[in-house]
Amino acid sequence: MTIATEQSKANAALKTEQWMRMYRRMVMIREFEEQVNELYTRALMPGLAHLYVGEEAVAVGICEALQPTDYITSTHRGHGHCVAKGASPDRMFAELLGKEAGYCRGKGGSMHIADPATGNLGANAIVGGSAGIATGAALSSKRLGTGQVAVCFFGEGALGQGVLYEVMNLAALWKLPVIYVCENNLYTEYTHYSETTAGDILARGTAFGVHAESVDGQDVRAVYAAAQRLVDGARKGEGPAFLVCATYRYSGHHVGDINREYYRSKQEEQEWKTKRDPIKNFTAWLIDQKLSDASTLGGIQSEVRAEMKAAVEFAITAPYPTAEQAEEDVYA
Amino acid sequence: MTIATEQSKANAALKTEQWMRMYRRMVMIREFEEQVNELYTRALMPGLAHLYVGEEAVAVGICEALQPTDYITSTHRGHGHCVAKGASPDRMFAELLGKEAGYCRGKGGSMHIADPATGNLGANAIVGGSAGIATGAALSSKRLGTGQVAVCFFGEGALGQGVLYEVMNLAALWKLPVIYVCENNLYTEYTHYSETTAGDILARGTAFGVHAESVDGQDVRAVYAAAQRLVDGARKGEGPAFLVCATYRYSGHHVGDINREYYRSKQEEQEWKTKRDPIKNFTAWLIDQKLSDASTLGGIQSEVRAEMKAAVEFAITAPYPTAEQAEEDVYA
Amino acid sequence: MPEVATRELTFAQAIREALAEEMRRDSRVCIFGEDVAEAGTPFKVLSGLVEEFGRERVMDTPISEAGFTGMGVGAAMTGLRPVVDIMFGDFLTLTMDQLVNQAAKVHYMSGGTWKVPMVLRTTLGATRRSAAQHSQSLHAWLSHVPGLKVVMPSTPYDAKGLLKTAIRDENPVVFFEDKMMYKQKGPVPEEEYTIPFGAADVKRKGEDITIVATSSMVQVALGAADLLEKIGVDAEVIDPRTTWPLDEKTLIESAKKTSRAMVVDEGYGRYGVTGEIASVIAEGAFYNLEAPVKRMGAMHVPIPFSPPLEDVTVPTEQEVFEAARTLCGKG
Amino acid sequence: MPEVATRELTFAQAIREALAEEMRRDSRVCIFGEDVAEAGTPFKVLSGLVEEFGRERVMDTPISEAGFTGMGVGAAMTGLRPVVDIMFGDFLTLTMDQLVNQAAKVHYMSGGTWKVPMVLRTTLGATRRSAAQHSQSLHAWLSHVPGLKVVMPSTPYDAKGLLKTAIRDENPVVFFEDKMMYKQKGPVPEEEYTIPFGAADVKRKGEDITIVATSSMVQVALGAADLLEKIGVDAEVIDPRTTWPLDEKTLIESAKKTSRAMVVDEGYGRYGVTGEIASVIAEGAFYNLEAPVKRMGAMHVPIPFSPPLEDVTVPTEQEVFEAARTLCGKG
Ligand SMILES: Cc1ncc(C[n+]2csc(CCOP(=O)(O)OP(=O)(O)O)c2C)c(N)n1
Ligand SMILES: Cc1ncc(C[n+]2csc(CCOP(=O)(O)OP(=O)(O)O)c2C)c(N)n1
Ligand SMILES: [Mg+2]
Ligand SMILES: [Mg+2]
Repeated sequence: MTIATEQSKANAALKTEQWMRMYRRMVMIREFEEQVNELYTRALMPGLAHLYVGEEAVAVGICEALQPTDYITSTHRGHGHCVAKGASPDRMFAELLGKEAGYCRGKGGSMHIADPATGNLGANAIVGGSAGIATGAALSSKRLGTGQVAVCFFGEGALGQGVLYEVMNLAALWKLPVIYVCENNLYTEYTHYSETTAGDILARGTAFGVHAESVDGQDVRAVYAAAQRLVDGARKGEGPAFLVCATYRYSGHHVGDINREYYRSKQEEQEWKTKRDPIKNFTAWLIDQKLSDASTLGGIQSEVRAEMKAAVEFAITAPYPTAEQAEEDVYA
Repeated sequence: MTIATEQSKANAALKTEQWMRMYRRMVMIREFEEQVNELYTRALMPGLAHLYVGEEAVAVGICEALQPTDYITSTHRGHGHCVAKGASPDRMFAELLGKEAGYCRGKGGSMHIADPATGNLGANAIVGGSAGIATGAALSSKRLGTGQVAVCFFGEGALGQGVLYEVMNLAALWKLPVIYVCENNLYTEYTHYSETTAGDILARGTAFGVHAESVDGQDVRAVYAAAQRLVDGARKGEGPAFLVCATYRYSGHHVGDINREYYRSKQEEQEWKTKRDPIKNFTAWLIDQKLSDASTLGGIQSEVRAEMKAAVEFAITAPYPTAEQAEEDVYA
Repeated sequence: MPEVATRELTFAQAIREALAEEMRRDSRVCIFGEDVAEAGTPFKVLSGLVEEFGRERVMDTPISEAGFTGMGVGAAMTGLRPVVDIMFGDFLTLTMDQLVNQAAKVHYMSGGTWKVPMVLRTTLGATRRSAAQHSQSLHAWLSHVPGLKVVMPSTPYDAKGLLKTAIRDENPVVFFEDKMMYKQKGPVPEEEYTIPFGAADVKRKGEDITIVATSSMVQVALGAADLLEKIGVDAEVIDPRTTWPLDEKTLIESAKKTSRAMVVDEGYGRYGVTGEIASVIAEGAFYNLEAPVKRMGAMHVPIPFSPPLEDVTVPTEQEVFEAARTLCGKG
Repeated sequence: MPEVATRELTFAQAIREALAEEMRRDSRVCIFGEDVAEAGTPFKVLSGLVEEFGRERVMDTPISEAGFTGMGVGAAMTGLRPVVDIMFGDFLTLTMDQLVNQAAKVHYMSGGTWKVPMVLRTTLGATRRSAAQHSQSLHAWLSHVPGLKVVMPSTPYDAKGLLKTAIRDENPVVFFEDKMMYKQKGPVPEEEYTIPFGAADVKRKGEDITIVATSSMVQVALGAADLLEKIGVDAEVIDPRTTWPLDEKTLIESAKKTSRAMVVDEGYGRYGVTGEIASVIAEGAFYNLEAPVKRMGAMHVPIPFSPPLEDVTVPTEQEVFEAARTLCGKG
């Protein structure tokens, strides 16, 4: 065996490890959201939550291309981004239940999970609200020469917000290492995006000097490949990029959005779920490529489910913050 | 003589009349601004003013394509738009001096002249601040079926403001009769637009579904031709348009901006003034085409100058509002 | 309330009825905002309107709060009577330029020639477990701005009558609805009526202490008044209904009569509505007051998500009761 | 003021010196905004900084107030210490979402894990003949928002010391400069110093009446105090310097001592700073006050352009003098 073959074998092993990590992460997100929905139906969760089910390949494909020190900003539909960037489910669930052990000591809840340890600058409940923050983080990276890249996740609804274009323009002018990742899941709450989005989505990047491309957001390998390329470019100083991911949310806008027929058909939902499920299709590919097999993958699924149940248990039994804590953390 | 020739002769006469009106309007704007500058140097004017000298062809070419009932919104550099839409200089000067006879009873000043009689929805001192207003006026026109068109004038500096893209998107979605006229005079205050504007300006319209084109803003005939086409289209229900006019302001950002060498060269200024002066070039064309002659045009100039002097005199001697008027007009 | 035939309507139904009546009366009235048409907003306040009035008059917008608020200004200037829907009051942050530099100033800057008959409906209020960006009560900002009128209904009856007045007003009006109140029921007359701006409503007559309360805090104050009654304190509860114009006279006269006053408002306690109203009373009733005017507002913190934290940030019945008792020297 | 070697600097020079010193001290401090580099802003406050620190640290932006303020938040969270320049306070309307929903809440919402050490410098003040969209004093809005600190210097000395403190603070700070004051001169020590937030400064000691004045109104109040002295009224003039944190104690103690108080602020009189401060005093010094606390702010109108109109919208020396005289029963 030549050294080259050995090398390529090692590479292949590494690559397989990576695919398996991506698989696990996608399953984690799905199982996490399953639990969230259950917490909601069991009336154990305060308020509402926006599930990421169906969109797992976007967060996982992107974050796989990032270093732990790279930054992300997230949205109201943010659990997937947090998990993909490496957050631990127990502290996430604790946050969703408003417990002190949560990432934000219970102050943020589902829509505001933030975590310096994984470069997570925070989810944002203002649509488009984190575009400035992500771009500013990229400015820091450039000025301080740290080589970090910032990824700004947002739904296609944020294309309605002018601030997005303001910061894209700035990012292009200053060649900042920021990737704007648009998760086009076709709907903004209860309205199809074609009713709220004129013109051409990709052109909304290029018009402001930002390199733009689109990708099948249900294909984790495609997302990862695009992300790797764009993140590398950004890190090398080539400036910002805009990546539009075609995806779909399986559930309602939030856990309480049950009757959806007035804005989208069951058939449409069914088609995405059966034909374009990111986990199902990735599973098939892994087996087809002989990188794994059904039982291994099934095992991971069971493992993850147990992990999520334990995390939920942890959160349920964790104590609430005390009332006095309401006045803490207003000022640093 | 056939009827057709008669008709075309009448058309030609009408056309000539129109050219002469456009000429007069351009001269009016220039002479108006001349007087403003003098009021400033004589310390007769409260505050500052932003002169439109050099950009006359834009306002005149556009407004010539509009009906009196059509709407415009204007900017901090708005005198030209007001004159072109038909405002009377005496009430404009009165406004600039804060007199009660002014268009806004002295409450608005240079940056807020408004006039329902000529469809002028008002100048706006917030860069990009009138984009929503103009688009809303187009919405009224469409819903009420009045056939009015709205023109939103703005400097290329307003391309930095996100709200512009928000309303362009809406105008495209709702097919509203609004024309966004970008006066690209190369500078935003003291900074060249290339330092603040990434990507492609025209694409900033098309990306949002708005038809976009550019025109030589120093050529009043070209501006008029483009405006006519776009205004006609908008009136017929073809939706919004974005017209970028290449132009130049001869003076400083405002009357007090005298030393400009740190942001642009005297040579550059000189070149625009000598080679691309909209009045000079239009004069040459009128004479060349035998539509007029030097003495007629000179006569108009003298007439207009006298008119402006009289208007200034009127404004200087007009009374101020009384202090009690400060509390009037807050609520309708 | 006038003595006429009434029905029980929810707060949301009262709002919807006001809109429907005004839209029938005046074809220039139209609505736009996010998910206002078939969805009828996330709070379902507008359900049914698009079916009656069509998509020409009930228009879904992109998520562009600044843009479509600005369009509301322009539309109002030129013949429509738009009702702009801003889903959460927290998003007013995005509309401030359009509301404050444009809508509020157009009439004045134009020397009285242009008018902006626009209504901006939005929400306020916490305790919905929605965290810091979906729980604010930012009405103080708008009350601070000359050129705007600010309305804060506290009952279905007031909501309907005030909204109809708002739509007919020739000025920009910001209309705040407490989102926790949408399902609250109350009597609403069958017959048409409107309620003038600048007329405070005495929600409960009393002799011992004046409690001025706005919007979401009116029910809290009335609850506290019941508790106070049990300890022999007869509280007068006054709802200004509009923070601008403000009915200073009614507030001052009440405080003169009772000699003690409190102001309860769900906005932040600092630099907000309570400061203004307390000052008006402290100045107007100075020589009659037995004690300083007591102010209660939201705790000076971003609204936290966690229920036990969120619950302590907003004045409660019990807290109002206790503060009133102390103020009356019965504590 | 400490007894050290001083020079006379203008307000603008003091600001510039504070920035330059902090930029030398800490390479993370950077400035961005419109026309801040070679132009040094339209007010020329920043002239010379780009020459010393380069375009990497003094950055011209497009006209995108919301965008670059948002970038300030993100940059501050990740290691820079940005000083964001908003040319006119009126343009704060465009930044409210970034300031209020983002900057002010990041620390709290993240349970104390992220910080936003950002300074936003902007202006306030009328009488510059700039009309309604370039003359507002909107500091009350920001003072209403937990998570922000709000600074309002009234002298070159205070401007420099407070700005240095602002830059070193770990929180978002909004710093208001009166644009009419940029050329005003005053003594500034040669040596480095900072001024803590939340410490009011007694600009003039007095026994008969407390005049609390902010920013542009401090000189007006001092002028009025001179006039009052001539009729035998000894006024104490207090400048809170920061509206948040607010040094309530100093204000209340002074009012207790003098038994009469006025609050003068250039923001709108309604639902603004005067309401808060008057309420704090009316509550804290209730049993010592001989008369209601008098409030003076800008007239409740958009600021008009015409000089004779504009001049009556803002409190003047003469008006403050007369109000104080009346309050002291000498009118
Ligand atoms: C500024 C702002 N406007 C409105 C909302 C209410 N809202 C929350 S989510 C949402 C739809 C967002 O759609 P999109 O960006 O496509 O994200 P998705 O929910 O599809 O993931 C809206 C309108 C908000 N949170 N912020
Ligand atoms: C929102 C806002 N930001 C900043 C300013 C200050 N300002 C006034 S004019 C101007 C430059 C505008 O440039 P441009 O739009 O190109 O118009 P021009 O002056 O060249 O005609 C600026 C920055 C303003 N008036 N409004
Ligand atoms: Mg979506
Ligand atoms: Mg320009």
